[in-house]
Amino acid sequence: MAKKFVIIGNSAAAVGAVESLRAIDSDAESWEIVLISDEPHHTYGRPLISYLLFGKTDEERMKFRPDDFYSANKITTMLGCTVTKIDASAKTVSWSKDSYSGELKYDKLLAAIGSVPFIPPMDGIDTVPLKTPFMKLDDAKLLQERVDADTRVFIVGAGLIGLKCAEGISKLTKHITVCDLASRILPSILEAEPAEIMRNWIEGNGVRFMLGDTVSEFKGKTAVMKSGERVEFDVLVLAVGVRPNVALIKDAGGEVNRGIVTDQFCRTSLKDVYAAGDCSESYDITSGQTKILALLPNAYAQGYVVGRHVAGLEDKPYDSAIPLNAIGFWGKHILSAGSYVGEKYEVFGKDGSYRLICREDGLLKGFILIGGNDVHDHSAFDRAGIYTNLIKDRIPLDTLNFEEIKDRASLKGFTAEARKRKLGGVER
Amino acid sequence: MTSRHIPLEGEIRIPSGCAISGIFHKDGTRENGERIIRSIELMHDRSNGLGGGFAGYGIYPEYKDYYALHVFYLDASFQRETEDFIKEHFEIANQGEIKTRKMPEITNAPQIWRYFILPLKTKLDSSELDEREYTARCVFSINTKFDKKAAVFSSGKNMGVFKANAFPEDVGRFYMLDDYEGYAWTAHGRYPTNTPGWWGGAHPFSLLDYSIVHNGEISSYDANRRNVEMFGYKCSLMTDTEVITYIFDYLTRKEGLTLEEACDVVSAPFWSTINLMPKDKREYYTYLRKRYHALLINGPFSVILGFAGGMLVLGDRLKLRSMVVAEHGSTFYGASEESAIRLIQPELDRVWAPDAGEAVIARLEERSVRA
Amino acid sequence: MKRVYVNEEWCLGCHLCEYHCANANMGGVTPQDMVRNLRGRTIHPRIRVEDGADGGKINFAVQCRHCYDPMCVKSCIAGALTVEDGVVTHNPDKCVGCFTCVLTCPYGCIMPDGDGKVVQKCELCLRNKVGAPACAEHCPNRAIVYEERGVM
Amino acid sequence: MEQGKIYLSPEHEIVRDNDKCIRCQVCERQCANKVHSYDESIDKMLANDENCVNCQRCVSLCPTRALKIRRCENRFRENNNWNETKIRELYLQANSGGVMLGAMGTPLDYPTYWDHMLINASQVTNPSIDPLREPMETRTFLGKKNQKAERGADGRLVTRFNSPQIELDVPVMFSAMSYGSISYNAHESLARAAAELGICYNTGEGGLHEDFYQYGSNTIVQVASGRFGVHGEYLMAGAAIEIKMGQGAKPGIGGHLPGRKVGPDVSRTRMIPEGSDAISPAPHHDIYSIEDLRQLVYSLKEATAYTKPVIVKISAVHNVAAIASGIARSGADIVAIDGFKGGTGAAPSRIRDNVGIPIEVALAAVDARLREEGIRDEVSVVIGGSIHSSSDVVKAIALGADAVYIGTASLLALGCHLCRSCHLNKCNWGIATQEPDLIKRLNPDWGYKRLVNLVSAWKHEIMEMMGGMGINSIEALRGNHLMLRGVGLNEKELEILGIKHAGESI
Repeated sequence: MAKKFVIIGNSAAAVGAVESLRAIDSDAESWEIVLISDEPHHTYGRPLISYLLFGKTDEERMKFRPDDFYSANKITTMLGCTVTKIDASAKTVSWSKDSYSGELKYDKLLAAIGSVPFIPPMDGIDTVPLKTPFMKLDDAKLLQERVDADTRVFIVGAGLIGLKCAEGISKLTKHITVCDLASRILPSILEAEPAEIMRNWIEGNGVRFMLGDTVSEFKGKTAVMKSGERVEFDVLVLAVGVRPNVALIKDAGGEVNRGIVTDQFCRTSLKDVYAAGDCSESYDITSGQTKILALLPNAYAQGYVVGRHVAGLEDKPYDSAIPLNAIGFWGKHILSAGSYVGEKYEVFGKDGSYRLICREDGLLKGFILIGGNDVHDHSAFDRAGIYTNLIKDRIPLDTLNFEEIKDRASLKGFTAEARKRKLGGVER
Repeated sequence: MTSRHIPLEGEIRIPSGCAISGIFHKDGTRENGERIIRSIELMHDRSNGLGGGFAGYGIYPEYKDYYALHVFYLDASFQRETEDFIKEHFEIANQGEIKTRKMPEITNAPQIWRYFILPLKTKLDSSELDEREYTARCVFSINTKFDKKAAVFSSGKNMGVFKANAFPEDVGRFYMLDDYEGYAWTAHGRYPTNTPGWWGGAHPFSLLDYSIVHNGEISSYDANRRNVEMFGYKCSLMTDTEVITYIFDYLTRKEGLTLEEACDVVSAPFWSTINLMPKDKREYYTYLRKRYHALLINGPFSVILGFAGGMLVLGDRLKLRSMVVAEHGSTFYGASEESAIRLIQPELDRVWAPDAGEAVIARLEERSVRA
Repeated sequence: MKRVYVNEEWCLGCHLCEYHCANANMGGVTPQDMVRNLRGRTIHPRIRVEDGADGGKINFAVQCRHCYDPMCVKSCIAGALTVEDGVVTHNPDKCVGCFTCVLTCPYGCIMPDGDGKVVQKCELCLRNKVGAPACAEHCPNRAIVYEERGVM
Repeated sequence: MEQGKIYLSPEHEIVRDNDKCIRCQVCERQCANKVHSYDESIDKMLANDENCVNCQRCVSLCPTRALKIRRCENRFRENNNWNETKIRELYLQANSGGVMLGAMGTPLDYPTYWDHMLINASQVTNPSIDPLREPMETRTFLGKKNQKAERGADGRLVTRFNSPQIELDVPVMFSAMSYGSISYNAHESLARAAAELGICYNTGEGGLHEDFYQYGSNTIVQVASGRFGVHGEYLMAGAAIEIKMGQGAKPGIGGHLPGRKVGPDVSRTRMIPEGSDAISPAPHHDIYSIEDLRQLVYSLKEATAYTKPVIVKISAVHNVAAIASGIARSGADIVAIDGFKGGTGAAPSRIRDNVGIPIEVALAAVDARLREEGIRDEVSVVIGGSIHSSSDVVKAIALGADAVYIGTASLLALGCHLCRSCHLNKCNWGIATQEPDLIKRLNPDWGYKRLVNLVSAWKHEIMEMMGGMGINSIEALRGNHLMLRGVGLNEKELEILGIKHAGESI
């Protein structure tokens, strides 16, 4: 009889686990899969919520996998069910939905439970009539409903989430203010100067920034800033940050740092319990540090490793995680990867583009590529994956002519032999 | 008004369809020409009256050591000149007109003479040729020199060819072949497609004791002709039969091949067949095909080759012409159609159609050398 | 599965593949289509010729390798990239143009399309009117071939 | 020394349909003669007609078919006596003081006798043979066939062949084209095609590149007056050795490979210094007579232990029959005759266009002479010099050849467009060049397949024609003059060719 693999979560890590397990156990002979998620929706691309606002996609097209995903993969779904407790010794999870609740036994469990918004204590926050984080489809739908051309939107946090929200919502209203305690935007992915490039660009698209400033107190639809300035708004978006969702594992007695602690096969300290995605920590090979890499490609990759491990395969550990970001604002794209350490090669293009290449110990460690002001010219970040691959595969730069390709990614810097391998066959 | 000249054998190449038949007594028993006439007569529709003929072996026992020349004098005024030539080169033991019967079916008959001859010793010695080669060359000379006015149409020992421009059964009766007895007979009924026919062009064609009757039209003719002509032959009649005769003569008499080997040259197996053979056979056929490449015969033919003491039946390598052979006791038969054999010998021990390119040879048994 | 392979030894750097690719993916087949589709326009081919490797002597074309374990598919935030019968296929309707795939493709073979709103990639011309890779069909020197080679 | 400015309008002009041109610049990238260029300021492709040799590379590769090349319409005043070409060449010579050079075969309108001969077919009296159903043999052996039949002690025929032979699956070979005059890739294509087809190609006088020794059993190694690349291993490497006495395109003169074509590989293969001109003397300086030739033939046989047939190749000149007869008696196994329309990498145009005789009459004369002398089986006869098609092959075999050489036809199969500019080293098709970026334009992986296709197609056609004649083995066609009829030929021509006129019976 098939054993039971329970997945908590319904996003990239969960899908990765399903797809890798079903690639091996396609007829569900060995494993039954049960997927529990507190969101009632079909799996959707979580980062797509800003594009939904922007009008670039809709709920139907946002589906991360086709409609028959669950049936085709022989998954029992429990959508809209919140897991309340994991009992690792009894190997059960407790769940509730509305007034119902129950327990579910598992043989293996995956916690792909993502992150939760971080909202620091703020005076008068309860007086704000309309406020929301920007994490889930329902958050976007709320904004879609409540924002029109006259609505003044105030976004706290100039990170990825806040700014994507600003871009998305810019289709609905022109009255957008973003504040951040930090003096620059996108601190998690950009250094100061490229951040300045992006700030100018985003400001040029009608967003008002209040940097190095933060709310001291909310008074209904007014925010009183530390600087003394007052911001009138109708809708407040709280995008200060996110934290890994560790509560379930922590409560069950699993080891947790900032995120859930896992090994290279994404196993937690609890027996037969895995964790993958934004809730867990990853080892960043470019910095040598364990980090939260709350990024969709990494989440999927972790889930993929879990699925294979459940199936009994230990051939492909999760061991080449790096920070990866591809994000665009009003047509200007930032593609970045790795860590900005070591010897830096930096170019500020006349066209508004920016390029940072970081090398250390003969390896490529990281890069930032920002497109020019002509949104149709993609040459600044064209083929960036070639660099990413150099970082991920830790390819010694002395085995190729990196100088030839540092200003424009291409395969011609590789040796003829390497090209023959890449272009003459398929590498598994 | 001048009538258009219709070209004859030798002026143009003459292909033709035909009927052939042969009888051979391995024990040397002799029979007269009656049965061979009946056999060829049955296949009347395979010929069209433009040529018929016979060859008999063992028919001149009393002159068996002499070459028997049969000569047409189509223009009587050439007889003297021809006889002068013969006398110049040969000793004549006997000569006379060949007896014939007057028949309405036979018209325009030439003077037909027979000479039993032997080469003059002095001439032969000074020629430094062997007797057969010497005789053959003299025959060529007459046929070339007198260009269809006088034609030697038979030149072997103890054998003779009888032919005319008519249906074969009429030719047999015309020559009164029931008066001759031989251990072997071949016959030919001709269906030429582009000649009015003339006496010298009728078959069998012969050179010394080789006589050939042939049914077919070989497509390798000019390749074969131009090759044998390098070796002293002159294909004056431009018929297949002529060139086939010369090929056999060349391969056996000049190259020293056996008749079987000669057959393997002219009807060689295909390379695809040779490739599958055991090593020694493969080398044998490869050698023959490489060495005698120009003597491979292509196109449809079946032939009966008569020679002193034997008879050979051979078809082309694709078997494009009919040929049936049979045995009854020590008598061997071959004919274009089985009926032509059954008519004269209803009971047969064995009847079969030889494979493409397969040679069937009958020879006199050792103890029966009465011929 | 048949794939497009590139042999740089025979690539002439003529760039014909790019033009045929661009034409094919604009629905064109014939030379007349090419005139209509490409004349006076910047082309946006899915195969690209790299000129001047090894000191200027070597040229070669590159397009999607249709990886067995495609990074682009695994990283797509929108579920717009899928593997259909071995062909890494892109659904522009779902694509939001985040370019994560551009960032992850180790061959640099996914690129923004002409408008820059979504990406584009080689789909072996299986979904356009040509029906088989136009680059290989029109390569004058068989440097680009469409054939079965198995997995290295 | 050049004198003054020469005012000649270009021979060709590029016609570009700007409505079709998409400015892809493929023409520009593909033209080694730098005819095309893109002018960004007016967004147009421009053409420098003067440099155009009309090789058709740009026309062929233009994806929108926007290009054509036509003869320049500018004309000198009409004059049937002093025609355009004559005037032009005279101006050029007056300017340069040089010899006019040209490549490939003569472009002049001399009669092509192949086109005045028709082939026979069977009807009714003799069945035609269907090559799809019946065996149809084109296998050919080249070499002496004059061995006397011998019997061993057991009375059995000795079947060992004394004279070495070349075995061909089809009586077509690729004629001599040297490595140097044509590219490495062209050579590789020829070698691989010959191996797959079971025929031979010919190294020409440039030696044999070490990479191609593996195709030795399908290689004829040539020994020419320059003796380039000739050494013991080379002689042993091939299926046969060819002594080149003459070449149809340039009877009586030697050869000249310019130093710019002598790169490291060519230099090593030819055993001459890099960059040096490779000059082949007009005669072999050790052969001033037929008896000298005999010495060389036997020297080569000695050097190869009598295992390799020796071919002697001559140009078809007036006395060709007698010369061939002499060669047949010199110990050579094969005589190769190159007609005056044969190709070349470079020749003085006057010689190419005016010296020698057509191959058809040369072949007929040689074959007839050898037969008259009874020595046709002493040698095989191979002919070349403008064999255009399978029907030419059939006619050549019927006229008396054992096999044919094809040179120009094989280059056409590789993409040659007969621009006749081989001597410029700028072959846009990668054939007659040693420039690395041009050489790679000929991918031997498909080049050899095109050659295989060509010869296979010809073989099919040859078999069809043979079958039509009721012939199922090529030897029954060889010298079979009755399978040919002349059309539009006078009595003398028919007499020399040894064939009848159409309408005359068989």
